[in-house]
Amino acid sequence: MATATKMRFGIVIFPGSNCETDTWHALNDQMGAPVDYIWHGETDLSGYDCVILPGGFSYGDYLRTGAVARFSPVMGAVMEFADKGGLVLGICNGFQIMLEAGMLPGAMMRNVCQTLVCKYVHLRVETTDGPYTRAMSKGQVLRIPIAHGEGNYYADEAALADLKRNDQIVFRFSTAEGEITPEANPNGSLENIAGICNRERNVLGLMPHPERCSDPILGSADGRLVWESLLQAV
Amino acid sequence: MAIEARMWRELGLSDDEYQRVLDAIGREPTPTELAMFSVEWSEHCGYPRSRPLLALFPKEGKYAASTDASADAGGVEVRPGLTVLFKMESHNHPSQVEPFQGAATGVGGIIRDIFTMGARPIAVLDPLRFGELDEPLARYLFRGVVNGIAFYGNCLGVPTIGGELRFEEPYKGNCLVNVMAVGVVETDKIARSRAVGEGNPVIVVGNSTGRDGIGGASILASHEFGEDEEKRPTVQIGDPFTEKCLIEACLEALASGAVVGLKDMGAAGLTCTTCEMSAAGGHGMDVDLQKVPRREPGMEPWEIMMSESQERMLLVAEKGREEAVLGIFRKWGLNAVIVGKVTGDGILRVRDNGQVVAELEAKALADPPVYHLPTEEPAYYAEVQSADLSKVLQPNDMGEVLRNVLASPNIASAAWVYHQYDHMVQTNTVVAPGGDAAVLQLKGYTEGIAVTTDGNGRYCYLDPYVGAQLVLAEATRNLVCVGAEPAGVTDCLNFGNPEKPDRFWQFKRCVAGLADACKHFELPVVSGNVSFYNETLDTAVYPTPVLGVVGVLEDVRLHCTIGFKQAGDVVLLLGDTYEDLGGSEYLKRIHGLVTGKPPALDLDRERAVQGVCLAAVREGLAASAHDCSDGGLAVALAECCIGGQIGASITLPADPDGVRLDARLFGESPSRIVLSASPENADRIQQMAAKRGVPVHLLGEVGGDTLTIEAEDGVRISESVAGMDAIWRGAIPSLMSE
Amino acid sequence: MAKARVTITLKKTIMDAQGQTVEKALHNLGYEGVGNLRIGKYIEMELNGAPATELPAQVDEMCRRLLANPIIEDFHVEIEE
Amino acid sequence: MAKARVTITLKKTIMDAQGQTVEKALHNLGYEGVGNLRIGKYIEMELNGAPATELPAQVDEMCRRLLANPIIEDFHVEIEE
Ligand SMILES: Nc1ncnc2c1ncn2[C@@H]1O[C@H](COP(=O)(O)OP(=O)(O)O)[C@@H](O)[C@H]1O
Ligand SMILES: [Mg+2]
Repeated sequence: MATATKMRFGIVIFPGSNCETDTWHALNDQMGAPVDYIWHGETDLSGYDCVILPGGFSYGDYLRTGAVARFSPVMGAVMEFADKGGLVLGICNGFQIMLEAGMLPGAMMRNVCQTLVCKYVHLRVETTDGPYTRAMSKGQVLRIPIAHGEGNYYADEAALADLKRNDQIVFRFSTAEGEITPEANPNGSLENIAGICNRERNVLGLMPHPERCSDPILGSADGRLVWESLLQAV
Repeated sequence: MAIEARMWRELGLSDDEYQRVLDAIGREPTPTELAMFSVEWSEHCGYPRSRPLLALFPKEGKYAASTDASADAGGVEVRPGLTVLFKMESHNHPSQVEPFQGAATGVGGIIRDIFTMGARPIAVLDPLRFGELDEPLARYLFRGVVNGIAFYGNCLGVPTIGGELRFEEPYKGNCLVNVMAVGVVETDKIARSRAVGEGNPVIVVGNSTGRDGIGGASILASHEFGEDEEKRPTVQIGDPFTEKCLIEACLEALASGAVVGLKDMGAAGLTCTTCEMSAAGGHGMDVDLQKVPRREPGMEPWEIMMSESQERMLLVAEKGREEAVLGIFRKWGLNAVIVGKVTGDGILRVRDNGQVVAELEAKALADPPVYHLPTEEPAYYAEVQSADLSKVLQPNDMGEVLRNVLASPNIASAAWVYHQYDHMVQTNTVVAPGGDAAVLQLKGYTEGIAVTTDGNGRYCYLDPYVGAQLVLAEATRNLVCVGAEPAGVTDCLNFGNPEKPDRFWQFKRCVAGLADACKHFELPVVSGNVSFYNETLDTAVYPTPVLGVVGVLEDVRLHCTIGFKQAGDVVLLLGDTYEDLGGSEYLKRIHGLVTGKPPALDLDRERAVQGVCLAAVREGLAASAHDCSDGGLAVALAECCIGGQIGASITLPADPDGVRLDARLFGESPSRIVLSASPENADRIQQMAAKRGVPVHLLGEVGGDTLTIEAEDGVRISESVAGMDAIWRGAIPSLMSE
Repeated sequence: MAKARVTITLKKTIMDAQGQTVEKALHNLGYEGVGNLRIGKYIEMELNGAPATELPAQVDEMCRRLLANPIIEDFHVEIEE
Repeated sequence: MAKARVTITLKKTIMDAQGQTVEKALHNLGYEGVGNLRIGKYIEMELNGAPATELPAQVDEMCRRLLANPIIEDFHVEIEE
């Protein structure tokens, strides 16, 4: 168990979120960090160091994933919080909401296979620069679950070049050996991208679920590295 | 409007039943009342044909069971103060018509049965049956059903952790889509589906009411208004987002303490909830249909009373605290409208536009007639029972047989299905789908639970009594393999037309077999569902009781999986092998035969074998455990190899009784389990088995990248693990890509 | 080469949960005049080979067989040469 | 009351995997002449209150803000009085 920390986490609940308790459990029960839930109608985020947009199907993901949730009252506050340098982590649906809100570049499309894919995959750590991966090493391979129907990340050429230039690609889907191959790509995403951060590096969105592999009994504890990185940030 | 014979007949009431209605209320019913009787007394709601037989099921076992007949689901207490509730239901007919929505709304309905009792839904399982997968219709239905379950279950954030896949000709015209849901609740917080407390407000919550699923009632309208069928879709559309909000809002409302009773609107919607909550509480209700939120103008009172629109609940709140309750639903963006109040007179009074359109004693509605239907042994039965399987020729190349059987969609990996389901959300899934049973942790407790569903229509067709017992044996065997002690059973009984005596004979024999086996295993049947009339053009489905069984792990960390773990581990077989070819997958797949007697089952031996396996896993002695069932020993060994990505060298036990080689490899004798363990632990397991009088055979050793199986006359099977894996994993995806 | 445009919508009497959610979102964004919003599918395709006179019947058949489910959906076909 | 019909399609430069799957299925059913099939969304809604002249701009705005994602999608609006 991690030692007590001053880092305070807030997990936003949108109608249709369904990974908020899992994330709470990982942070609180597994890592010993203080966590609150934040209802999507809230607009006051003072007192938090890190705000998490959890996985799920906000507003049923009707129309497009994240399209409706991004207009929730809390999102204005989240963007302001991010602008001031606050840490914002979007997991799966949270990542999709961030893209819709323009907090990160690009858009999410339906998986090429047309179905939701739920399974363990491998993820190569592409950068350790930033608060989310500093407890990892570059090139390290994590074993971590995904569960999404729309994780096919897209950005146009200019945006992609930008991401690369600024070292904003944080995770890529890879083989167990860390190779980036089409077979290792579960959803067709551009260049196997699984997670990106903003230029300032305080906002991260990723499709895989670190909260689902933070308790060793679930088959992997690699997700703890994300939390450990964050806890080091204080 | 005067009631005419064609109206009650069209609604499914017999002339005798209509006479009973007249006797019960002492006057001619109104159209709305007639509609209400027709749905409450239907097989779907009232079980008039199956109820007398269902009474045979035991209600008690080692784990304290909650089996309140008026409740939506039942359960077992898995540790002091903590109850796991579960139930299975069918959505067969809707899925045959519209596979995606039929299956999706099936998930929605069974989940409501769980949270209506105050339990947090923690798992879904989906046993499915279709026609042979090389037919386009079967593929269309299969894909649609799986996509529908994924659409609904994934959105709810309830993991789908198990199920079954069977493809057989008799399910061609009637697919079986059964769905089981599991929830967890503190025992003293189980919510009740009843209306009590005169003056308490009655509240409709959730989606608006439309003309969904009221096909039969069109007779009432067309009589007067001549409206066209077009306007009355019988297919319901699922809205998982609303259901997700409904789960959260209902659990929050129940936790507030201001809710007196809650019931989900499933079949027969408002009729069923108003009448059954009133009857269960010994009270009445006075409701005004004009207040019910609706999505279409001009709905008639009987349409509102019969509508099966999804994602709705009926709630009775404590008078004076209704605002708090309404506020919770509003916060979740849901409709919540007071439509009436609880009364003390036991009368269900329904008003519309200031007129009383129904005024009935709730008890009268909730007390359907009971029928004792005739039975007759089916014509085919004597023939299959006396089939002589000794004439079946044994193939030479058993390796080829193994490859062929592994490619059968009834045996092949179901990963194509369960990778489309979020089976990890809620972070409790310790053993994911793909094993004998799924294992869930219960956060905050040492204990865990395991869940499995099983059915075998082929066995039950060949011998319904033995077949049903074999299903229970297999389900419980699956649980001990993961280290769980079986604790309680739910069932979904899928049969043909009960009014045909040969079909009802199958039903009666299956229920008897199941009841006897449950008693023998000291397992309560806590809930269940009956689905009759699964037949078209005189072809009925195989008699298919599907069971869902929940087991308890004393310590969830001490669980086991099917894959071999380590080179050098010893492979053991618990139990003996007999010449059991009848009803086997081998016989069907290789020889095109569905005949013979299903394997004989000795319930004492089965329990003894299971006892050894459970002890071996609980004491941490077993490295892997896998039950031997469909496909026999060769398939079980192949699956152990594939699961562990490692080979094994096996020598079949010497066989004193001269059982034929194909039966030794592919026969489906029950009461057998393949274990692997380190040499020291294997010794201890063998001693344990000997002490309990359970036969145990040393089969060989784990290692290498090939499965070799040797009989007296030499190696008969030698297959690479990678090759078997590719066949087994690729079979369903390749059929589905056609 | 001809071009077909197909729109597929849920039958009017069937609740469109997705449409309702989006309508509510538009109201929240200030577009209060929006009503009865329904969401369906739009499919466009090129058609080669078949004689122009047969196209309407052919696309209609595609809709009934694969593209739409007539039990719950209506469809509308437009063909453009 | 006016009515708006909106079609939303993936930009031409973006591969439409769903469209390709459906196209293949149509080929398998014997409709070999089908090509370049693309699947999008169709939205219809009623518009009340606003003056007719403002409607095109208003629906356009709805599309850009919510109904479509301009990074990957094009949209087309038709308004009918
Ligand atoms: N096959 C069965 N075995 C045991 N109990 C059954 C069976 N069928 C129905 N029941 C029980 O009868 C009651 C009513 O069943 P049902 O009508 O399916 O419930 P619901 O009203 O929730 O749809 C429930 O308690 C259910 O568990
Ligand atoms: Mg129920």
